[in-house]
Amino acid sequence: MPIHDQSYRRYAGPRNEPGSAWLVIAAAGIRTLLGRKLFLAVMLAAWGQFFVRAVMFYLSANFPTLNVLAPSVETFRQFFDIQEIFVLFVTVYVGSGLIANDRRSNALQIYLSKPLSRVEYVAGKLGILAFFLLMVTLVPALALLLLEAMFSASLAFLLDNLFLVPAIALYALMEVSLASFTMLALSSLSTSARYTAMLYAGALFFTAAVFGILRGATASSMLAWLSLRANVEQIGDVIFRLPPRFESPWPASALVVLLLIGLSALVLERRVRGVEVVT
Amino acid sequence: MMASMSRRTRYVALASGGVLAVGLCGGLVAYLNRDAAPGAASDALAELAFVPPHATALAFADVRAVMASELRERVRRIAPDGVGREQLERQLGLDIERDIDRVLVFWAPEPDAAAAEEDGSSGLALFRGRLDAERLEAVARRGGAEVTEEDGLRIVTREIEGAGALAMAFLEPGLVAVGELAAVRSAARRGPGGDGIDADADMMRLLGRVDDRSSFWAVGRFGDSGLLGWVPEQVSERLPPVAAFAVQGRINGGVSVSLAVEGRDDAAAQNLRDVVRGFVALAQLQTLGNPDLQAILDSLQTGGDGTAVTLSLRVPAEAIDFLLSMLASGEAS
Amino acid sequence: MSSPHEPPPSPSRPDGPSFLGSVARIYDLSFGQMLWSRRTVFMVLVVGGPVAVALILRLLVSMDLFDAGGEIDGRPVNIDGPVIFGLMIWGFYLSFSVPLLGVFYGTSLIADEVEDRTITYLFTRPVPRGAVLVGKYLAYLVCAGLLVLPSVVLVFFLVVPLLGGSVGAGFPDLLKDLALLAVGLAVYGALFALVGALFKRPLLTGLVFIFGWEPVVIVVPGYMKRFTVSYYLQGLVPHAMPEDGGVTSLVLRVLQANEILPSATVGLVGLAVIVIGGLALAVRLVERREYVLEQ
Amino acid sequence: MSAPVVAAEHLSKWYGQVIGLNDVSVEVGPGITGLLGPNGAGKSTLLKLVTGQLRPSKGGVRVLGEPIWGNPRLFFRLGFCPEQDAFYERMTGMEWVTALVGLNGLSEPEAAEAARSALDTVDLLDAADRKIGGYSKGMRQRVKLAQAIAHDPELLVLDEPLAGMDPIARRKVIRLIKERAAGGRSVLVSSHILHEIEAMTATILLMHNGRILAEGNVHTIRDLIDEHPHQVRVRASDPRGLARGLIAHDDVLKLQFEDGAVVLETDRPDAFYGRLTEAAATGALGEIHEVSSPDDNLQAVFDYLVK
Repeated sequence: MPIHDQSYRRYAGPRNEPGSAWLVIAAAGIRTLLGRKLFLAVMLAAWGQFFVRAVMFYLSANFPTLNVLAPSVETFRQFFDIQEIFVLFVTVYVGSGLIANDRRSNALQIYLSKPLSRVEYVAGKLGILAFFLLMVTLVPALALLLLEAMFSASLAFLLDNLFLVPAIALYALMEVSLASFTMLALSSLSTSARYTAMLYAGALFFTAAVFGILRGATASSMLAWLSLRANVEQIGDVIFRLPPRFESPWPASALVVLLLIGLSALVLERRVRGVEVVT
Repeated sequence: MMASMSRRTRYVALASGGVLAVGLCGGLVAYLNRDAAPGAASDALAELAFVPPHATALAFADVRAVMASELRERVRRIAPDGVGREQLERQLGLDIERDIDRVLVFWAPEPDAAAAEEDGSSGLALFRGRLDAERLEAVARRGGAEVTEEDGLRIVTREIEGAGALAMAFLEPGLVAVGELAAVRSAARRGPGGDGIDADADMMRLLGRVDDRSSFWAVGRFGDSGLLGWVPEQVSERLPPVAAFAVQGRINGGVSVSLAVEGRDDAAAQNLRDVVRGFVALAQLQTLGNPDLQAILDSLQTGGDGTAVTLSLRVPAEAIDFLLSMLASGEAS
Repeated sequence: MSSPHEPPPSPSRPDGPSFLGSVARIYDLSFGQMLWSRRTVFMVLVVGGPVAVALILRLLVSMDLFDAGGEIDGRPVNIDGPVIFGLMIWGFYLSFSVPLLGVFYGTSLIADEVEDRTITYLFTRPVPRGAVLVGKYLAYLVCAGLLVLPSVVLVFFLVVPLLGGSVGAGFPDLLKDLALLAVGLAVYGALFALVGALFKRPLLTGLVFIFGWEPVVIVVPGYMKRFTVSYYLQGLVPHAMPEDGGVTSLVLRVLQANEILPSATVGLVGLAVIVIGGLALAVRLVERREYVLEQ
Repeated sequence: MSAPVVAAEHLSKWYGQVIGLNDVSVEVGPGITGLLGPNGAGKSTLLKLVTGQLRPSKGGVRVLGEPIWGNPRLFFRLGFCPEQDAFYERMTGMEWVTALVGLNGLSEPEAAEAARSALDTVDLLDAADRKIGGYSKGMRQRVKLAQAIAHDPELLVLDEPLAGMDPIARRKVIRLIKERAAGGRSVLVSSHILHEIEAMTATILLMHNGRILAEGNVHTIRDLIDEHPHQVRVRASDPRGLARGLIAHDDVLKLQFEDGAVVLETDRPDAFYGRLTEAAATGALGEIHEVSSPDDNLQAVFDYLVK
């Protein structure tokens, strides 16, 4: 056998099942982020509200005079409202560089030259962002629900409002999917993490400002579907069985959210490729 | 510095500088011509040129805004007929609701006794709106008014029993003065070019306190020759020593009102503040158990420092309903 | 490499260009770069958005889909062109475009070139590093001003004449607004130039500042709000801010006397301190800092 | 020796825990000096310290008699061509060089003239009005060189200037560097390829692991490399048969067997590789699977010097 045929040899080691590679990417990304002090500080700040609410729950359960602090469905809805800003910070911090940095250093080609499908690559990256976003939404909210039952030593509130469990899950899932998909799609469009972060924050606040102006000028909130944030809030109210805060129909908001996720998936499909797509 | 810019960059810089320059020039021209422009209806201050410098009280109402407001609707539901509206329409052909954009009323007692005798009285109302001189004259004539012409100014007068002559004249297109004959003449003589209230620094300072966008406002001062001369002495003695006041408000579903009063000195102002606080506390006691009135009082804010005392409150729509219903039932009983 | 060339006139001028001369040259070099940077997309959005909204509003008015009155956050407002314009100045420019432009450009004055690894070319020339920062800051200011201010003028002419508003009467407000926005761009730019020189992840810090810190602290009573930019900007605002709602500016003025809002003088002094102090500190930091470029 | 153009004294630089440059004391004289060493040896760190982009962690460096950190005036006399392939891609070559040389205080026409002259020198005048983004790798290297020489500096510092150039451009750049030295200017140029440096100058600094291993004439150093035996590891189906066939010649000094492979030491690599290739082609000594060298030339001489 001539020498020039000898340069490449088959990998003979053990092999993971195809389809599990995304876990490797996600785990590596999560580990890297957990090693950063600044990021841990952001996460800690994001859990601030959880601790405050936990104390309030404890007080209301143990001191009848502090009954005003007792939780209600609105409490959990408000919890998510306040977490919104941390969802933004985490999305920007974690998500902006996920694909952009790989594109910048040409690592995307290297990834995709491995036995790894594009879907797995995207799933791995999504996993990193979704993990941390769920850590600041779903996990603390469910933990609060659990704490309430433990502090009051009764399942009464939980059983009365059993729908809260699926509502929290559904809301967190929607918020997290929207944030992760759109951020990842933006990240795949650029080679600069900073620029991606700007685009994301810009889009979020720009749509909110447009809605704010039109709301002021038309004296009606029929145009709430224009704002990314208002859409999430509007659907959230419906999920939590509260009166919607805007006049616009909530299915319009749901449609916008679904369209955005679909559009982001489409962008990812086009942009995450081994070779540059020249358009 | 511009030499090294690429052509593209230069175009952008020129285009954006051009937009800025054209916009600023256009705005400046509009600003300088705003009095001359016939359609400059929203400029509240144009009528001030007809107000003499010694005026002691001015009041203004944005009729169009008030008429378009929900409050008006509510009032109409309870009191269908505008008070005095028919009378004015019958006698002078003015329909407040349709024709008038805004009204400025002032009170300017002549400091000079001789002049006062000549002029008789010195209050005048200026109406700005879509007014047709010929139609108004025709209507007024039918109502028994006479039309005379003095120095090119056509004056419609009508004697009213016990109140002297009510006169009306077009000071300029779209601007009608209504008042006693002498006051109308005096305003016409002054004209838009003469010494108006804007020469009176004291009054202009008061006017400066007023927001341009208020639906209505009124300012007044209590100088030696001012309102104090007009208020009976027994009353003025008991009034706290107030130098001037400004009240203004906005109308929509509800009404937001704010009042600013200037005391003669710091001590007087402090005294006034105490009086107001006492009043508020008393009112709070009185309205316990009535959530509508309570809401009004909750919105009530007092403040001010030095010689100023301020008070603002907002009357929400529900409270107005409540007040109106009280009024209606009071009339009925 | 072709024929041996005549050496250019010897440029060895031992004293070199002055600080201001260097600033001017860096400005010259950076202006075009900045205008055509990848942020242009973002700029177009920020600047074109309000104009588009203004056009939509005109359309709505011409189609009579408009109530000349309504409520904003429970406060009644008589809506006419000038009110909408004030709303847009506040909602779009002052609380959105200007801080965001300040953050995005201010934090990347130097960071952009570090990220692109082109900073070497500027730092190995006989210009003080501080002049690089200041020159780029000026380029940002002119660039952002050339885009934001004409957009405001367009919005003014599109929106103010609506519903009985008068362009002439609103003109002084326009001038004040333009000045206010220029000041805002200068202040936020200088502040975030400092943040960019100070922190490793300036963008996140900047976003936390404008969307986390400012809106929260500004409503906290006490002295905390003095650590925000909007506190000082409020002192210069000709339009009542939404917090002041439809209530008259009379109340606003009395509040100012009570130092709930700063006076225009306090506002101007505070802003000047932020601009000069921020830039001076940023210059110091840039002069002393090493930039290790990723390979 | 005349006054040194660069003088480092106990110069050290570390990045956090990583040492980039370790207690270097060296003087660089006028003329061309080559800075030679493998990747990661500390060449770039040294050049960044010399051009004032980094501040020494310890010790000091003087350029043309003055300290360089925080002394921008020195850049009137200094030109630097960095290693990274980074540009204002949207500018044309002419705009870019003009703008940069303008920072030296030249007026607009002076700067344009200097830029034109420099672009002519690097043979880029034809492409001067094209955007840098559209340049080939070699052109980008040359335009980078043009901005470094446009103000005719006394000392030119070049970090890997020949990387990515085709052989013709490489020859031209080497000639350009030599011409500058002949014109009385000094050049400090880094490379990890010995023969590139050899083509430019006989004076070199040899760096490894953040230290200067040797300085002086290149021929002396080349001799060291030749004296030092070269190791070659050959994996073959029949290592012993292969060894028998190769050892017959006297350029093989030593051999040693590993599992399925033989490691040989030779003092004349050229001749040895010739025979090995022949043997592989004819198959006379059995199948050869893989040939590798545990030490390339430079590494070997470094090891030798470090020992």
